[in-house]
Formats: sequence, structure tokens, C-alpha cells
Amino acid sequence: MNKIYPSADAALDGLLSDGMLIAAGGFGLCGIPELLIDALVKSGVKDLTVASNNAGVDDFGLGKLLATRQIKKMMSSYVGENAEFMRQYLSGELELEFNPQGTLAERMRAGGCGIPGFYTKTGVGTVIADGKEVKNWGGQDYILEEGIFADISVVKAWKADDTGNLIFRKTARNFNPPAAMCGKVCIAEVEEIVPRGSLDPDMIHLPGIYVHRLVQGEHEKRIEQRTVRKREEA
Amino acid sequence: MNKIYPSADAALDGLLSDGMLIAAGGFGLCGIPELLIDALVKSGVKDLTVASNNAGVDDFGLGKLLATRQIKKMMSSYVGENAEFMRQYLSGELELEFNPQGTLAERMRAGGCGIPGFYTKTGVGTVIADGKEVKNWGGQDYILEEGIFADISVVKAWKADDTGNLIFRKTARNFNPPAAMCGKVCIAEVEEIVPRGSLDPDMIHLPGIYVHRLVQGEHEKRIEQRTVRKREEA
Amino acid sequence: MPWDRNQMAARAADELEDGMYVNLGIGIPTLVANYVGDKDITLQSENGMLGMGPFPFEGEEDPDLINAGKQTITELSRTSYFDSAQSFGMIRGGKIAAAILGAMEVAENGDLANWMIPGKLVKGMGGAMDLVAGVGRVIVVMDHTNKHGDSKVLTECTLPLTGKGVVDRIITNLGVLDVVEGGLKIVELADGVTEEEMRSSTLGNIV
Amino acid sequence: MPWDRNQMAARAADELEDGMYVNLGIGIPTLVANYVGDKDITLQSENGMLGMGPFPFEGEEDPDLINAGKQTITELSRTSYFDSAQSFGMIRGGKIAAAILGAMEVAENGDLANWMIPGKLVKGMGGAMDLVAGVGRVIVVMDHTNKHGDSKVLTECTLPLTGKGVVDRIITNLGVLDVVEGGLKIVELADGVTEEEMRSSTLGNIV
Repeated sequence: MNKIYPSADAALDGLLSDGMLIAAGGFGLCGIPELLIDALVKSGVKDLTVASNNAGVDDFGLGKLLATRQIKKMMSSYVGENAEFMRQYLSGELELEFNPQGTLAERMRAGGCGIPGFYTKTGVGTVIADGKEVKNWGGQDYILEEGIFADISVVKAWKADDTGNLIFRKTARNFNPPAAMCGKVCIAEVEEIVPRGSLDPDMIHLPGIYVHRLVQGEHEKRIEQRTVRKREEA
Repeated sequence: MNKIYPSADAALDGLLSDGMLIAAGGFGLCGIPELLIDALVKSGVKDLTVASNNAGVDDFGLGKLLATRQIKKMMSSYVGENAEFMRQYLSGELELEFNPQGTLAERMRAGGCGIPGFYTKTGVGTVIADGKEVKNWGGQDYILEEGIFADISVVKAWKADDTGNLIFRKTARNFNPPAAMCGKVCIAEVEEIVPRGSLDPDMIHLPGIYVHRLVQGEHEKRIEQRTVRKREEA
Repeated sequence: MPWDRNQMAARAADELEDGMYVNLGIGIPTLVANYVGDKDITLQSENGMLGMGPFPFEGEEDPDLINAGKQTITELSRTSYFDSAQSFGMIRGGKIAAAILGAMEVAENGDLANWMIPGKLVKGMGGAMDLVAGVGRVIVVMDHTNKHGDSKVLTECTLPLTGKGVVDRIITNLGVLDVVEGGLKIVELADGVTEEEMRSSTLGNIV
Repeated sequence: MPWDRNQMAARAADELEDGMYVNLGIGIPTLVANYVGDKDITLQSENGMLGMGPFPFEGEEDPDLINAGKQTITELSRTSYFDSAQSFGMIRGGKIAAAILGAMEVAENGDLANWMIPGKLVKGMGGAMDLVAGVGRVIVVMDHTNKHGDSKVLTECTLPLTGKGVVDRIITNLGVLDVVEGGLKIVELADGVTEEEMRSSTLGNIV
């Protein structure tokens, strides 16, 4: 059972259709599936709904799919870094469904865990609660949020073994595991593929059962806000 | 901020009260908090409700707390290994709330994650669904299950650093992370405590924020079913 | 001649395809692992493991490494460990392609009873209700009749259910039945078992 | 004289106790880290990290290591990483003792608005709604008035809410207010700020 594909294009082959729902990993530009986003652009698939915490910047990440107008709707928590996004949104070309960040992450995990709905107090008393079912426990209102069941997931990990077991690196883990879990088919791009047995079974962040296709490639890993401190003089 | 206590007794000091709800990690006799169970026996705390997948065996694990009649009610999925349990249950001395195993694990995680309720199709159409709210998504019924919010959690890990970051070993992980998450206070017993910085930050199974008190000790780690195969003759 | 336990296990193994993640119950289902041959099958143990290996060699038992039946086992090069919430997340989420399970009773509508006999000692459902509700395909492997000779394939279950309408295929010593619209369909008969024999041993409606 | 940004941050740092896990928002709250002194405080970054360290030395930036403001940071010996579902699980589950956040408006009943100005560009709430709903204690640090001199401590918020009745304490350049039954209570005044000055700069009811 080979999960390794020679390119991001090949890894998406046969999986795409217009109007589909894609869950994408990453936070800001950190841990985003760069290669798969480029392949989505190339594929020309359109009218996409994309569940992703952010929408990239104008010329990187999901911003590339916005530039080509392939996205119809975003499900996100923060889209402040993307001018083209704002232009399309304000002109009515793009739909936007805001989700509190934790609600978005939990909705993805819930979808992956077969949970169609869960209650949270996040957003109670705000616009986020509009139209949502409310239930009270112990005097506190909670709103019903629904699991996200995506058609495909596109995620980025650090290392994989050939059975699809994944390891992430530092804060590049972020939304990648929950995004991977909620897709019917999950495609993962990684920096390195190692033979099975190379990774410690106790230290797998995402078991291979969640990962259907793998592609290895070079990543730009652009930094959004380069903040540094001065070395003290010795 | 010292989290390390010299003994299991000391680690429970000031936390116990009759009638409290305790979440315990472990599956069968694997990964159970042996030392903390012994300390609970010694403490004499009574009328406990214990959420734990199993109830130990007659002379080990939670069976010890059953023998002393300190448990009023168990929330479990499988209690077939414990004759004293059955005797107390059938004589009406012990209450029992059966939970499907995955529902129990998810209820613990939910409690730890501030989720008071979630929907699952596990148990629909069975006695488990009796009296529970039902909701339909896409033609399929789901039942509402509630988060477990425990007073304390007692868990067993392999290693800890002094800030409470935990690592588990193989299938001894099981219910320990969700049990740890759902307690107001979590006490963890471990085989080894290492200095902070000794564990890879990418490879922490349970961050120290969930762990309030730590104790190191020797574990019997009894095997319930010793199954082996013969070495083929060379 | 009806199939024996090993033949039933071998027939059940035919249900498995390359690349599948599978959960095997205790009893005959456990034997299925012996018949997967070259197929790339990954076994889940619902206490928190994918890639379950065989029993350890004597002296190499590890108390931290057991399966859902609490037996000592081993790991493989593909193995990963995770906690119980994650384990049942993948079960409930439909990531496990198939579960092969034993049963006390199966009904013509796919109802399954395999966890409790009222009046007898109650042990609990463990992970069975989660498995039958969550996995892609539920295959039951069992003797067609109980020790009294009564059919275990019924019009309606008499025991408390593990799941409602959850069984896809039934493999017994007499052959293979599918749960379809309106009842059960004979897919295959064991060598020498006649359709008549299958029908007369089955209380559930065969369409 | 009213407090400056650093004095406000130092005052906010007094709220923190040994052993606390804390989330700091952007702006003045970020400065709080400079004033925790010897206290054993662990900073959470909600993108998936506990034990956030300072900015890296030049040339040591790691694109895989950023905070919730997307700035490059470093790790400490206590650091652990986890995914976003786990991160907000600990926030929603009340495991974070306190969040110190900026605000556009706070009302006398603890309502908080800090994510959106209608008619202006909408950027999104990020993790702010989760934080104010979930953490043990919400401390707002902000200037008492906006650049037009209007009070930001109101009877009722005019902007879309981030959370309803969520604020516990407000630290401004004029002093410290607590949200209590019936309105706001003056806890402390900045050096040289009079009660009269605090009252006249505050639209919300001071009890």
C-alpha cells in the first residue's frame, strides 16, 4: 500500500472537484501546506470552501488561491494580513464565516472524531451565537457548534514514515492535526520521508491512519513577523 | 513553584473529601496509578464516585478501594475482572453507570476542554440512549453525552519533568491524558522525574499545565493476561 | 461440510483489502490475523495502538504493552501509540475500515447483540458499542447456532443491543449473509452446505 | 500623574502569582512579561505552546517557532508544544489562570469589546473570544480614554462584543477597577490621580 506520491500535483490527482470543502492546516504562514496550495492553484479547481485559521498573505499561502478567485468561501478566525481578501470580501465576491479560533480547531477535531455537534461557552452573548442553539448547564449558557466534515484535508508536517505516521515541529503543528483528522481524504506534505521503524512509536503526533497520501518537497517557510533581540555585549 | 511531593500520601494531602468524584487513568491493570490508589485506601476517604474504564481486580488497582467499601459508584465500560465488584453491585451496595469506552474517554476529554455536552452515535438504539437527548443530523440520530468534571484526577505516567510535563509509555498511555485533563486538581505518579529541559518539547504527551502534583515511586505493573509465543527452533 | 473456526477466520480475512486499518474482536476474529497473508493490514487495538504485533516471546512480555483483551503483545515497525480519546476518535470518526466481531445474536435488520445477557453477570460493553457505531464496515463472525442448536440469526434480537442496524455481513460456519433492504441475502454457502440448510438454520428473513 | 504603558504593565504583573499559566495579548499586555521578576510564570501562546521565551537573537529566527502574533520567538526549558485543538481545550477548560488583554471598550457589567469596529476593516476575533470565555480571570489593560478623550469604560459597550460579563479587573493609566455586583469598584488610583478624576473619566457606574 504505497502512500508516497512523486509530486503535489500527483498527490491531488483524482481528488478535486469544484465546490468542495477543503480543510487546511497552518497558523499564519507557519506550518502551511505550501506545495499543495501551489498544486491547487495549478489544478484550476474552483468555488472552493476553505476552512483554515488564516487566509495567508497576498502572495503566499492561501492568498494565492484568493488571487486566482478559486475560493468562494473562507471559514477562518483571523484574516487581517490579506489585502486582496478584504477587497474581495467587501465587494461581495467572497463569503466569510468567522469562527473563534478554538471553536474552529474543535470543530475540525469533532468532525474527525465523528462528533456532529458540541457545546461551548465561547461566543455566548456575541454575534457568533446568532442563530445557534443554546443550552444551559449550571446557570451558564452554551452554544451548539457543529463538526466540520471536509472533503479533503491539506496539511504540512515535518517528517513522515512511509506508513503516513507524522511528526510536526514546534509551533508548526498548530491546526495541522485537527485539519488532517476532519477530511475524508488527507494529503500531507513533509520535509522528509523516513522508512517505517525510524520514528519512535510513542512519539507519533498523528498516526498514519489519518494520512492517505504523502508528498515530500522543499519548503520556503516564510516568516511573517521577524522579531529579534540584540545580543548583549560580552 | 514546587510540584514534587515526597510520597503519594503527601501528594493527596488536603485534597480529599468524602463523596468526591475522582477520575482515574489506566486500562485493565496497565498504566494505573498504583501508588495513589494505595494512598486513597490509607486515607479512608469514602463514598467516592470513580470514573475509570475498569475497576481493577480483587486485590490490585481499584479493586483495593472496592474491598474497603470506599467507592459508592463506578463510571466504567468494563468491570468483568472483579468478583468483589460483582458481589457489591448485585447486592445493591455499589452503583454502576456503564459508559461505552469511547464515550467515557471523550466525556473526560470534554470535561477537561470545557465542553459540557457533545453528540455521538455510539449507543443509539441501545439502553445507553435511555433518557438521553437525541438530535438528528443528516438522517442519523445522535445522543447527547455530558462532559465529566472531576474533583481530582489520579494518573500514572512514565516520566515527568519537574514542571509536570508528562510522557507515557506504549499502551500505558490509554485513559491517563483524558483523565488528567478533567480534574480540578491532577496528581500524577511517575517512574522517573527528570530536570526541566531533559524532555524534547515536541514530544510531551501531556503539558505540565494539567499536572498539579507529582510523586515518583516504584511500580509493580502487574500483568493481567500473560500471553506469549514460542521461539521457533533455530 | 460447515466451516470450522479457522475456515471462518480465513473467509473473514478475504474481506480485508490492502491498506485497510482493522479492529479484530476476541474469539474467532482474533484468528483472522493468521490469514491476511501478504495484504498490508494494520490492526488497531482500541486501548491506544495502531500496528498490533503478535504475542511476545516468553520472557519479553511488557506490562506497558497490552491489547484490548489485556493480553501482552508486541509492536511493529509501523506502530503508533495514542490515548483512549484519540483511539475512539478514530473509531467514531469512521477511520477504521472494518471491525470483525463475534456476536450472541444478529437480526435481519443488522441489529447486533454481543455484550450482555440479562440475569447473568454484567461485565460491560467495553468498546463494542463505539466500534459498531463508528467503523466503516461491521463483519460478524460466529457459529450459526448456539450450543442448544438455536439460530443466532434472528428476525429480531432478544438480548440488549450493542448497536441498531449496524451489521453489514455475517460469516458463520454455514456461509456468508449480507444485511440488505428487507432482510438477509445469501452471499456464499460453505462447501457442502445447501441453501435449504442455510434457510432452515436461519430465523431471520432471507430474501 | 497617570501611569505610563510600562507602569500599567508593571501593575498588571502584580496580578500574577507564582505557578500561574498566563496568556498575554498584544500591545501593553506583551510588556507584562518584563515585570514578572522572580515569579514562576509560564506564558501560553494559543497557537500551541506553553513556556514562551523571548525574541530570538538575530540570525536565530525559526519559521516553525512563532507566537500568536506571528512573531518569531524562542523556547525555554519548560516548553511544550501541542496542536490548536489541545491549546484551546486548555483555554476553554479553564486551565489558564489568567489572560491579560487589551480592549477597545469595557462595560460596567464586564462586557468586553476588542475585536471589531463596524464599517472598518474586519480582521476577525482570532482566539480572543475563546480566551475571555475560558480563562480563570480576565484582566484588561488599556488607556482609560481613547484618542478623542472619550472614556473606554462604559455603561454599555457600543461595539460588537468579544464576551459578555467576562472582565474581572481593568487596569488603566488612571488606576485599577474591579467589576463587581452593580458596577465598578475602585481598587487603586495611580499616583496623583484623584477619585474625582477617576469618576469623571469613567462613564460606567462606580459603586
